[in-house]
Amino acid sequence: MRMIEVLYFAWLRERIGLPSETVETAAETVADLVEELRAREARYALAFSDLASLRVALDQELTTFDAPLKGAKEVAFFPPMTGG
Amino acid sequence: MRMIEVLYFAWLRERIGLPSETVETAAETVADLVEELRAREARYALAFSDLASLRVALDQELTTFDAPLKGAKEVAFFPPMTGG
Amino acid sequence: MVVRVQSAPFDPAGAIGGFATGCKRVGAIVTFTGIVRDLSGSPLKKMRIEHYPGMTEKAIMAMVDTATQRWSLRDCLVIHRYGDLEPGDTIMMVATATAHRSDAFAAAEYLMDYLKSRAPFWKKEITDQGARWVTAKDDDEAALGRW
Amino acid sequence: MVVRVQSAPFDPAGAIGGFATGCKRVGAIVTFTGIVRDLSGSPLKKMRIEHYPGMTEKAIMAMVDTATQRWSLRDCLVIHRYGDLEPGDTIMMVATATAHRSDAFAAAEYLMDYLKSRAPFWKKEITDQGARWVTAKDDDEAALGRW
Repeated sequence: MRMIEVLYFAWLRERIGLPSETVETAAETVADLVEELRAREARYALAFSDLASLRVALDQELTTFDAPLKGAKEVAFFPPMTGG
Repeated sequence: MRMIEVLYFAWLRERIGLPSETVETAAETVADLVEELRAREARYALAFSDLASLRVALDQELTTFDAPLKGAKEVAFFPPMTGG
Repeated sequence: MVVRVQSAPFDPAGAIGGFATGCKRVGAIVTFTGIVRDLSGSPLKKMRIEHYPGMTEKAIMAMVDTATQRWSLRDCLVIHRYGDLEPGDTIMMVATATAHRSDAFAAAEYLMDYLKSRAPFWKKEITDQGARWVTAKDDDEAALGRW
Repeated sequence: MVVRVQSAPFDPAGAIGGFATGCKRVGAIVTFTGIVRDLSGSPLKKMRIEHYPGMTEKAIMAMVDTATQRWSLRDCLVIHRYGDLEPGDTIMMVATATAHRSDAFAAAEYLMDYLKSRAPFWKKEITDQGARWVTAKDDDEAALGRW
């Protein structure tokens, strides 16, 4: 088990109800971490119900849900970006 | 026979030695007019030796050498444009 | 190469003037300015832009580095706002300076396409009827394919 | 829609600022600024630009009309200088204002391609070694094919 900082943005932040939290996890991959979060509470299960509509960054680099967490300190979940 | 204003630009103006002149012509087309000009003097023949390197406008509209002069008041000859 | 992510308003003409003055031996400068406008049916009151501090700057700088290599940029400026904006406010701007015009255009379009879909910003439209998150367009994602 | 053909220098940032201020209900503004630079081997002293008064304005206005129709331009500004310019001087600028960014880019690139090859300007480079007329590039003519 180790600690990781988890960040939420945009409607994901609103559905989960907080912008970030420190999570204790045994997850090997981003997808494993999502499973752990989904199992916590209904609002997480709802927020993460459709991964195709979400993006993820590990230590501020975009990645995919099958990426290993390795030594990442920060994982961020958010909807597709709408900059510019 | 009728009168038409003939304009020259860029290196064509330099080779012919004047920016414009009023010409009396019986030409039906631009190409006919070029033939008349070529027949005048060596500097015209030289300046108009390669029509592929020249462009023409009739009354300030780009056109082609086979265009009829019709009632045009002004014909301009010049090399390919280099604006922008 | 300058990237600024800020909540403060800025004057695009002033930024363009400063950018151009700093450019030496350049033949072409292209700028893009994005402005808040009414997109939705009911009149827009505010455009609220959320971002991911830290990642935003890194992501944009990586795009700028790629553009610099690929189109031989002599200089580049990106400014992007976050926070609450109103219709008519400038959201962001990009400026590129190159020797040749086609490179300046290509680099500016590349940066715009990537800023749209790969820089961590999220827009929320606030109207009298309520608020809604702007959804990413398939077109914007598809636009990345041309690079 | 404003077209200015002039010998006087102008400040592109000021022109862009004025243009942007006058644009209402616009989402995107693209600008292009062309600057005199050293193209030839020996250092450029002057760039002399000749034009065809009367036809120049008509030709550019026709391009602007076409661009306005094709890309739904809300506004457009073209300024092009003639006469003697020095390295670093601004030759010309184009600004386009639209609802959507891709239209603003396309219209600005179209106008630039057409100004290069269809507006009656001719450039002459003056160096210590003498003067030579800039020759039109095959690439510039070919660029028209994409529109």
